[in-house]
Amino acid sequence: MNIRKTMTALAVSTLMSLTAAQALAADTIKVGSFLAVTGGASFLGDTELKTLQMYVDEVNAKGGIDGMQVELIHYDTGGDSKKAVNFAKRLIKKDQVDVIVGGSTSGTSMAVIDEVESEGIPFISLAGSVKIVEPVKKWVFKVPHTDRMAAGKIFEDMKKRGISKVALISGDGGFGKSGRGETLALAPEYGIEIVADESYGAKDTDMTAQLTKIRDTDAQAVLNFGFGTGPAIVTKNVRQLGITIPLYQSHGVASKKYIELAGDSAEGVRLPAAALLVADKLADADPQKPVLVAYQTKYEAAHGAVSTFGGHAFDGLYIALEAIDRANSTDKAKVRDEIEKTTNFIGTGGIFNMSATDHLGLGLDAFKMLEIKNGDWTLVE
Amino acid sequence: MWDQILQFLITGVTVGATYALVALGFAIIYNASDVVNFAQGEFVMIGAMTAIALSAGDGGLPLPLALIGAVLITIAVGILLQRFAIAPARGASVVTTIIITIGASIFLRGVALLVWGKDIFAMPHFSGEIPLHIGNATLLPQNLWVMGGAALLVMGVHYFFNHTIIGKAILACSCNRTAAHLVGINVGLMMLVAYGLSAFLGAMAGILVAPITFTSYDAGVMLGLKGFSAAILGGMGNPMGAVAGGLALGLIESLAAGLISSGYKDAIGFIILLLVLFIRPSGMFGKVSAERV
Amino acid sequence: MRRLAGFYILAAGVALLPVFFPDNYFITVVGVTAGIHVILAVSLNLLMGYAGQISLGHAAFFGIGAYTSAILSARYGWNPWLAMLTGLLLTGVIAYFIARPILRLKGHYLAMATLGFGIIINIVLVQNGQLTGGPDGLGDIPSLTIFGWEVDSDLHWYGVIGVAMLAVIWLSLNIIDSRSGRALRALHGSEVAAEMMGINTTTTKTGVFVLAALIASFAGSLFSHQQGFVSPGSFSFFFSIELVTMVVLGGMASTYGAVFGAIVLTFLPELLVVFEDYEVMIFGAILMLTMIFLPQGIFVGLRNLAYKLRKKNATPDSIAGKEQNRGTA
Amino acid sequence: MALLEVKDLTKAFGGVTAIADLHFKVPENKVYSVIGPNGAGKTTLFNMLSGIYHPDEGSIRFLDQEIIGKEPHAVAEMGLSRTFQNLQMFFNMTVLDNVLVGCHLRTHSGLFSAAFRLPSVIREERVARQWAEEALAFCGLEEYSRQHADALPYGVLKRIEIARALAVQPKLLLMDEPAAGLNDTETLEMRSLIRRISESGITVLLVEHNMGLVMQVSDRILVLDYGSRLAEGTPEEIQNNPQVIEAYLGGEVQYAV
Repeated sequence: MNIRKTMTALAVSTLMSLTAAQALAADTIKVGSFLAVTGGASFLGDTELKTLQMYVDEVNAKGGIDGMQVELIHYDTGGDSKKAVNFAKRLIKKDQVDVIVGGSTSGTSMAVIDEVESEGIPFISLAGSVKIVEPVKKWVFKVPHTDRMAAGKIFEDMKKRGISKVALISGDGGFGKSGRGETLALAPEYGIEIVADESYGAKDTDMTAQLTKIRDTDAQAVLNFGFGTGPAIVTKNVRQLGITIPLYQSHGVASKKYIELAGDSAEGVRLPAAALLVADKLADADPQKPVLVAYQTKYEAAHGAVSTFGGHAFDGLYIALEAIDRANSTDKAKVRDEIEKTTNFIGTGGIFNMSATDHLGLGLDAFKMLEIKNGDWTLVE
Repeated sequence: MWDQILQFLITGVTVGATYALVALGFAIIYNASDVVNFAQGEFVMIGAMTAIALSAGDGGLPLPLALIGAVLITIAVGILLQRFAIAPARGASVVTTIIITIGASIFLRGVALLVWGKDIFAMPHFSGEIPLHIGNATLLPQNLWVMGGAALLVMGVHYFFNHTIIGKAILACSCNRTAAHLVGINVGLMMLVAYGLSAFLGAMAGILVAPITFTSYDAGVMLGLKGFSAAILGGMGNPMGAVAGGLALGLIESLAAGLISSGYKDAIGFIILLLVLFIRPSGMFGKVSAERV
Repeated sequence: MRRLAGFYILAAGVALLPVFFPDNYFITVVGVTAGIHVILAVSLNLLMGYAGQISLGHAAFFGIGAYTSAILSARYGWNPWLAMLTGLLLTGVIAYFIARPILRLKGHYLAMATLGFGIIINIVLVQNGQLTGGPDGLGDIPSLTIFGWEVDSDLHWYGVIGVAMLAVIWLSLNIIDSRSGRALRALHGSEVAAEMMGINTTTTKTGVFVLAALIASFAGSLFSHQQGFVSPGSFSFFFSIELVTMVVLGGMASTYGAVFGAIVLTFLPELLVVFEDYEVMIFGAILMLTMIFLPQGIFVGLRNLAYKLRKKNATPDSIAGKEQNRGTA
Repeated sequence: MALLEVKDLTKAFGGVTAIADLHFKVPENKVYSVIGPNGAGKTTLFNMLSGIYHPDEGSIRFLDQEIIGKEPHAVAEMGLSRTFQNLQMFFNMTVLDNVLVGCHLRTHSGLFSAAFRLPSVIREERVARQWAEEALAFCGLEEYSRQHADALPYGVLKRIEIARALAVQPKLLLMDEPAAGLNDTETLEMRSLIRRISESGITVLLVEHNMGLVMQVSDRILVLDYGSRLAEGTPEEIQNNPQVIEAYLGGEVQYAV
């Protein structure tokens, strides 16, 4: 191999990208995105990216927004917040995007807040943590339900079933840790006592040790906050250990993959999730149904089973594009104002009503409580 | 209490058996070529992923055939790794070979990403999922597969190195390459055998645990790290030490998670590893090498 | 003058680039990251390249510096400089206490021990959420102020990091070409012989370990204030390995090699993003092939090649100052 | 008074006795040689004298101070330097830098002043360089000064090790087989070098297999056999000692002097 030649080529391409930085301008709408397409959170970023690409193509095929084509510029953070900051800067400075829709994980979203606030560019985050929009930041919005909402929804359901003692087990990634924090904080409000608080690593292969401890408490239910392989292994281990009390998962497992991995052990597991997972089971009168079915049909035709995460990308993209449409310009301040005025936007995650004090705009009702029965999602009444 | 501890032990031995197989792979390659192969975890991943890929779908092979195919493919990867990445860099310094094997592991992960995507895959249990009970503790038939499989493989490797000509020839290469060459051992071939054997162990580990742990393109990273830790804990270059190190690490993690703190179980594992090294700088069963001056 | 010729060329480059590209992403954003990586790689090279003590846990010290600065300035409103100083102090103490037991180990055992240390620190960062913000990280870290001048734009940061980086390179070059630097290299060449020359190898190893840790901690504090946000992922063992890769890819036991390796490995992923799904595979392949064909590292390998092609009696001194770096055995 | 005095020295490695109850005195300003068949414990003895190994029993007094328990660098500080049977070169450095390391104890600038390259450091560097060049010149190595150690022939490396040890300005120099692997011309050069070292006032303790060389340069000789003292005396006495002749299977020491 000729290393020198390769190095020359690299040097040339660097120079080219240095000079070709400021080209293109006003005749396209540039949507920037940084997603965890690889790494531990890739099941978020991957489906988000596919959704963004699919719908940007669709918008363009239909003639764009106000006659302008939409261009998607995206980078893979691998879930690394340091990369996220640099890619956010790259999107803002080099690519000069009009709006950013991205940030698969809470960590990467939180990391760029400083940058988007000081640069003044609308940013719609696709991550869960409530801290992203609380306290409200001028330029920062988010579309997924928060982990606090998930905990609240779960506690509501537990109370209905007369459960007051809960064993908590969570992954030690951002999602699990943040969910754990919200759960612990929220439990007293619902009169629920957390009798065990265990955790596991993202790549752990066996949680029976933690669950054995939980088995020997007087918990009436097990709650697991986490995503990836962890929750599926927890589910299997729970059954293996003969734990019969109800198992609750978080919205982190809201994809068919979870049922596939956990198999029979997933029977009876409950979790809060967006209506997307049960689109076909909704009442026909439900205003969300057409949106959900359309998204599901389109996504599944191209990429296989939907997850709610891709839905968030759909919501974020359309909230941004509709705001640009309403603003009749890509002026960042105007677009920001229009995003904040989003009302009655029917998305996959729920019906959004944003305001100056609420940059999420979803209520607890946006979550449905689901139970897994016969290998499929069912709505809990 | 004792039921709990029994359960922790079962968990620890299962996890430890996996670590042990990975660590054994580390030890074999280290013995044969003085290289710490940081791509060892990737063998585990490739074994499991190819097994699943070969058996998947309607046109898939029956499981036993798929497993054999997966093992053969992984062995081929191991041999290719030796031939095209390790052999050309003979005589390079320790850190250079570390970076080469890290590069190889990233490369293999990259290829796996292209071939199989980012999805997580499950593999059917070999003998169902009905738990067996020992008192209040439970274990799955697959746990037995892992423990039994690992035990057989370890014994096989022991026999191979102590009672077969090829095994002894590999040991000879590790003691003194030049001398081995002089007595007519085909050193190059022995290296290939060692890497092939190491890949075989990795693949077997991957296949045995995949039904319990699932797998994905990046599943090898953590297993590689834990396997390396186990090999060091036991004493680099001592195959049976590696096995002991693996079991010890698995048990430490499981007991730490159960009795102390699940959040800090990995930290506790590493702290114990450090303490062992502070007391015995060559691991539990490593040879203390005296420097000749 | 000739001793530092390479340094002056580098300094001129660092100073001139923003004149031509004042607001270019690759200069003022990636350049700043590269600068921080250079500081880290140069410090690791002192320990690993020169003194021959491999460390797979260098990111831990980077993290201790970054988090001390972040926690004290963001949570407790300390002056960033005071926070940085505290970070240095804390790093120094920790490094000093682990140096002795850890540096008794050799080769792969040392690699494992440092790796383990790095992972333990990372777990502590992840698990102590109430202090560190946990895996989601910690934000709202104030920027630095230098005599009333607030460092608040990318270009400003480019200047600050650029100066810090050059200072660290200068220190490293000075150290290597001194009594202490020779002691480090002697230690690498033969520990017994170094001892017989009167070098206390234990304190020398401890010294360079602490020094490298302090520089990493300094880089961490800068990073923390520059990013305004820290999360444990930036200080994981993957980053430690990346740092080792920088040093080795550039060429061990060469300050310029470390600089070169850090810059290449910072820009490479930025350029490889266009390959999307192929990025991981290509990166791995580049790493492997480079080390197979240039086992001494790109910078050192090519320099030695150039040196060989020239007259036999020319010394490497005439190509890159007074650096010593052949034989990385 | 003896410069070095060894008493009742014993060292065993896992049951095998390498040195047993050894005693001898090295007088100042002489060349004192230790000979014995392979495995007689010569290198083990050197390693104990220089603080690398710690003996099981006995005492080693150098300049009337106990060496045992001291680290090698502390022993070096007392004025003892050595060369090695298996070369211990700093192959990652130039020849000059190798010898400059030898000046470590004669210079004092620390990490901090070096990092900022204070004027004192520059001054000290200049002096140290001069010392190193003197040591190189003494061993006839001026021409190699700027070359890298890893590219030089064995004979030259042997002499560089000596130059490096001399740069320490030792009172006692331990030389472990300086002529091993050298050709005849190089051996002759080595002989004259050892003589010049001795003449310059440095006491030499020599381990060597080349009996011709030993007999020519030594003032006194100690013969070791299986770690024990077999004989001690002047070269003439040793050559005529029947026990020594026996141990060497007769005749082997019958070199013409």
